Amino acid sequence: MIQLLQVPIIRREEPAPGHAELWVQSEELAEAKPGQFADVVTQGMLRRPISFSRIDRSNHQVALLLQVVGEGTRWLAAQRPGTTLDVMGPLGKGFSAPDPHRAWCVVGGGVGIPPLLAAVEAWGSQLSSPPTAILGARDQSLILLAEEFSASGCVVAVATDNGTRGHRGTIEEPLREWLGLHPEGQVYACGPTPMLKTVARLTNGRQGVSLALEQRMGCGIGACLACVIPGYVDGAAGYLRVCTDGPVFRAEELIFE
Amino acid sequence: MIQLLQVPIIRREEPAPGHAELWVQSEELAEAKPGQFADVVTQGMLRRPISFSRIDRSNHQVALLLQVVGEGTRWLAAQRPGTTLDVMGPLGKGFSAPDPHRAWCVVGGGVGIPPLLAAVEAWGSQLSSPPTAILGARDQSLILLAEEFSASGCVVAVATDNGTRGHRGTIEEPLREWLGLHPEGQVYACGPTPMLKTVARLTNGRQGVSLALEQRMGCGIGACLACVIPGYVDGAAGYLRVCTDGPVFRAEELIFE
Amino acid sequence: MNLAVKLPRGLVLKNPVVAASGTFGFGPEYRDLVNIGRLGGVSVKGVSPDPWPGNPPPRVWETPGGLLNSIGLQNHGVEAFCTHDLPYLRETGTAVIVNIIGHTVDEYRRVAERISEEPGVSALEVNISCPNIKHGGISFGHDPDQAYLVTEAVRNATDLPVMVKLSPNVPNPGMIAQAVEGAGADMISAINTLVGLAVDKHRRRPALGGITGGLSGPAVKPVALRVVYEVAQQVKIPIIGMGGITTASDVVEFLMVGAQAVMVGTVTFQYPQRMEEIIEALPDELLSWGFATLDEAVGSALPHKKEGLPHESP
Amino acid sequence: MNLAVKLPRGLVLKNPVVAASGTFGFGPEYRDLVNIGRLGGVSVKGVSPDPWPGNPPPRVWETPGGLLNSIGLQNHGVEAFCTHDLPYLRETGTAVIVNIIGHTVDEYRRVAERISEEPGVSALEVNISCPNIKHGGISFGHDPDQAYLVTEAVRNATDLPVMVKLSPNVPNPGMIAQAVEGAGADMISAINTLVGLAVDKHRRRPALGGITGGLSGPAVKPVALRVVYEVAQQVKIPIIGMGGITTASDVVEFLMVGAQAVMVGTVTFQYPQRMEEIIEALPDELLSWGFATLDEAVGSALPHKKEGLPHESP
Ligand SMILES: Cc1cc2nc3c(=O)[nH]c(=O)nc-3n(C[C@H](O)[C@H](O)[C@H](O)COP(=O)(O)OP(=O)(O)OC[C@H]3O[C@@H](n4cnc5c(N)ncnc54)[C@H](O)[C@@H]3O)c2cc1C
Ligand SMILES: Cc1cc2nc3c(=O)[nH]c(=O)nc-3n(C[C@H](O)[C@H](O)[C@H](O)COP(=O)(O)OP(=O)(O)OC[C@H]3O[C@@H](n4cnc5c(N)ncnc54)[C@H](O)[C@@H]3O)c2cc1C
Ligand SMILES: Cc1cc2nc3c(=O)[nH]c(=O)nc-3n(C[C@H](O)[C@H](O)[C@H](O)COP(=O)(O)O)c2cc1C
Ligand SMILES: Cc1cc2nc3c(=O)[nH]c(=O)nc-3n(C[C@H](O)[C@H](O)[C@H](O)COP(=O)(O)O)c2cc1C
Ligand code: FES
Ligand code: FES
Repeated sequence: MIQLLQVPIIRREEPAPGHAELWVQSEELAEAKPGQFADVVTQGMLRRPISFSRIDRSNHQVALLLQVVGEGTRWLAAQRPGTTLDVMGPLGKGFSAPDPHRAWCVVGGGVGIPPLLAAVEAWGSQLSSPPTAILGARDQSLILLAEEFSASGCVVAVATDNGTRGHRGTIEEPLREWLGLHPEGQVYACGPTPMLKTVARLTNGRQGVSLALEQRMGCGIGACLACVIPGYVDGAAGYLRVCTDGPVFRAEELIFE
Repeated sequence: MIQLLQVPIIRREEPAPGHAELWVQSEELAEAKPGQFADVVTQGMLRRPISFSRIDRSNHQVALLLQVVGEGTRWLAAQRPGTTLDVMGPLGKGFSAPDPHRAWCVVGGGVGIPPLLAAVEAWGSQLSSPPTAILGARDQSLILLAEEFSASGCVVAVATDNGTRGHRGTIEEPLREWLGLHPEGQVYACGPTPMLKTVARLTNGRQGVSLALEQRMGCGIGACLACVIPGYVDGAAGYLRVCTDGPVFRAEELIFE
Repeated sequence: MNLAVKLPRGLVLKNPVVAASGTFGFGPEYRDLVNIGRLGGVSVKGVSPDPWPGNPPPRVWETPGGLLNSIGLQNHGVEAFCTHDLPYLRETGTAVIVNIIGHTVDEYRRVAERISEEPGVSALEVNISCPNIKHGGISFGHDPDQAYLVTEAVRNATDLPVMVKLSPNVPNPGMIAQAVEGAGADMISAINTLVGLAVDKHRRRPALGGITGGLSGPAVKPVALRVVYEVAQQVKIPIIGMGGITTASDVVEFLMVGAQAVMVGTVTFQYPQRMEEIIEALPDELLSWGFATLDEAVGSALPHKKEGLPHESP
Repeated sequence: MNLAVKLPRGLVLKNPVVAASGTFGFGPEYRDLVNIGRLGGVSVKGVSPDPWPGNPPPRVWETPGGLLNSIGLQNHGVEAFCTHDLPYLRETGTAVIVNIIGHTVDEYRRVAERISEEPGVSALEVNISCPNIKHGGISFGHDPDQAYLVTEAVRNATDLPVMVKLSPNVPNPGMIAQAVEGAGADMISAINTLVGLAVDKHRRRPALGGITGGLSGPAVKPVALRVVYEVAQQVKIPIIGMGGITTASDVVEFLMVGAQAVMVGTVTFQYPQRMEEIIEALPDELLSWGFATLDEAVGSALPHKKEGLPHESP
């Protein structure tokens, strides 16, 4: 159930320059599914949506991994253990558990990577074959959580725009290759819109492709209709709400211009 | 000269409940005359005007004594030594030195008291007879700086609305008495408008009555015409600016409705 | 303290704090977080006769002290509203105010008629800020004649209490208020959003998909108070004030300039329980300013406190 | 980067940052704190043919993200201005823009004529937000016909460049802009303040002595950007944008929606040197958004970047 919570920060890490991962203690948030998010009060007028990068149900802890892009995330990243955050959550529809009998690939870019780690940690070990994680970033320093994906049993492929680590270029090449090798494979992706567009294009028509989207939000709970993206509503073109219809959508629900 | 200054807080005292006195180090501000003020950046849109309660020219220090009445003064009162304040000053026309050969009485109410201490510290010892300080407040706990006035050689008379210290009532009685005893006496007053009105009424026509006023300000330096009060401009009724024509006015310049 | 507000045609709010249209959805969305029955009322998001698709995203953008939105009045139409949302709302025990929209006078009439067939609706709120497609897209709310015609059509279509919501984007909102009062409106609500724009410097274009948007939140409070202050002196019907309210202290300000009740919008996004907190805090807040009753506060900052406003008992 | 702005009738600003009228006095007040010669220009506080007393205090009140003022256009009249203030200003080396006000068309004409006799004035800015006492006190700026008449009278009274300052308190500022363009205005400045009100709960009355006041500061920036964006598409003459600017980043936003230069007001009270800091920061700010020149930024967020605007060389 969605709740308004005051949750203490218990640990803070800096997984990459300009990023912070805040662990908070909360039984309620630890009920979240991978792909769900929290909506956090900062100094701004609106809350800030941040996905769960870790969900530790047994210890009642979750983590929020965020990149500093503006005032709100700057404020959040500066918070230290001991501070209490005003959080609404867990919000949205998360990922569904992957089909354990089919190959599984997660494709993440930038701060789209963290929720995929939560997914891999939840379901990776239940699969018949180890999942693949294709992680993209501009520079090697911005590849988030690669070690954690390995530790969760993933085969990790990295793509950097500048070639400083792994494949030089976007995730397109590694993904195309993986799709070729796994015609029945399922893909979960989260990251910048151009990346998601690429994933949608490459997987066109395939079953089991889940994309997690971002959009500017007002209420976070489906009331204001701010957070929409173009998609199919009862079969016709219309608008879907990222906060409640998503943020995770099946690729075939979406319309990319 | 008016300057924009970054001045460090070097000492902080709490002279009364809900009040703070902040000592700052500044050669430029220490050039101020009693009755002048500083305009201080807080969290609000506008600076906050605060008079100098002490001016220690030799040590390059001044103090600002403020009462917490809203957000800006709350923020200011919470600042601690080591913090730097963004201050514009010294601003306004201060008090003129009193005529050393005539009796002198300062009449202060609430946070009108502090600038009178600066005046007494500057000029009290140069007078042929010790000055009198009539200090008014709602309750004895809010009588500011009485000991400091005594230490500066003043005869101190206190009036409290609730009679918890000195005369029960306003400063009217003690002042009327003093005026009766000193027909040539000069009066400097600072405090709430009703008090200043009383002083103007009791001293009606007398020479050497100086009143320090407050008004909401925009620029603090005479440009915006926000801080006006009714008075005589070139002999005709008009508006005077508290920030630059004042805050100290001769009683005969002012029009009290 | 008794916080109940009696309004025309038997409309009673259990307290003066109503959820503003567009910020509380169509009713059920906030059910997990808000005790809806505790609110004075809920004004639902604008409902049109047929579904409206709304504007392309992004639809919200933060501004200093404010929020711009260009939702574009997306809604699934009056039928879907009556089927999906109203059944929940009418069980909550709050006053249900249905905000209605249209592109023509006739569209307003149609929604009003349809809603009036349903039980459990407490009042209609006519959002006259919609573009009038038969008059070159000029907002109904910017022209006293068009505002009159819409109000009259709704008035004739329903026996429900009718409030008309004013746009602040006119030099003289009082003139519009008088027009709708003349056309039979029972109440005024004010203000709707100010028209604004934000720039997305990265994309070198207006930030919102709908180009311009409606400005709400604390930034607009002074404009809202001014409109209520002026209108309160120009009409006899009660006013529901809104615009930038975030605290019980803000509510007192709106009451003092003549509002009988208020609506609370933007702040709900950040603090969904703020309306309940305000209701909780209001009696003490009123007392702290020397008001022993809600009524004493109403209009107390007007040049002449209004004489007892006409209202029936429920 | 060359920041000079060429405007009609030979008006050249050394950079696009001008002190807004009413926030920089009549010229000399900020001399201790601001290097006035560094500014693109200074628009002085409104000057009327005879002295105006202004409104009773208090005259300013803070609001969320904004400032309300009801100075009431106090000024000592055009003669005193020419004698006391102008001599200082014309030595500063900045463009001197004289903001003029009146209660009748004829009063505007009189100030314009008198100012035109003086050397060292760079332009007139016509504040048409004054109440028109011959037309029931309705603002000249709220009626295209009256705005036309004032502009025409000023145009005929002077050879100086004339800019007309728009009120945002109308549904369609572009209509007023077109009227004054038709009457011969060389430029538009926008926006003046929004009408607002604050409540003094202690005294149970409107906070400002003048009852209502003009809202300025960051709170109004979205409204200002919207007005500039709309007007830029409806007139051919250049626009000087303003409303809530506090940083070089804000300036870029106004340029992108079509302003050729900007004015900076309210923030000066808190940070008198902010205009100079903005001028300092502007080249890097422009570069950071991919603009190699000032001109490239102008209008870059408009649907179709405007063709080269008509301007003469100095
Ligand atoms: C469902 C969801 C999950 C997200 N998960 C993460 C995450 O795990 N880690 C992370 O670093 N970021 C995540 N984001 C993006 C994050 O919400 C924004 O970076 C953040 O809101 C920016 O706030 P700001 O004040 O720093 O930036 P500003 O640009 O100053 O914010 C201004 C406004 O724009 C909104 N905004 C700006 N960028 C975005 C964006 N990309 N998406 C939605 N709203 C935006 C802000 O919420 C705010 O209302 C997620 C977004 C969504 C919608
Ligand atoms: C020349 C002068 C000297 C002053 N000296 C002192 C002093 O030595 N000690 C002291 O405690 N106070 C002094 N004051 C009053 C002090 O400026 C206000 O108490 C303070 O500005 C309140 O700010 P706030 O944010 O706490 O209150 P708020 O009420 O939140 O302030 C809102 C706005 O109102 C203005 N304002 C509120 N009260 C006053 C007031 N009485 N006078 C002027 N503006 C006001 C604020 O500056 C601000 O712009 C002086 C005022 C003036 C004009
Ligand atoms: C996201 C959003 C959507 C809105 N939608 C509507 C609407 O559908 N109908 C309407 O009359 N007003 C609508 N409004 C205006 C609000 O009801 C209210 O008039 C305005 O926001 C001012 O109040 P506030 O500052 O408390 O938000 C909307 C406001 C927001 C922020
Ligand atoms: C205290 C004050 C006085 C003003 N006086 C005038 C004036 O005399 N003439 C005028 O055209 N505009 C006047 N204005 C409006 C400003 O010039 C400007 O249009 C407005 O404040 C918006 O800009 P800002 O948000 O940067 O302040 C005044 C504004 C303020 C705050
Ligand atoms: S953010 Fe309000 S509906 Fe999604
Ligand atoms: S505060 Fe601006 S003139 Fe005094």
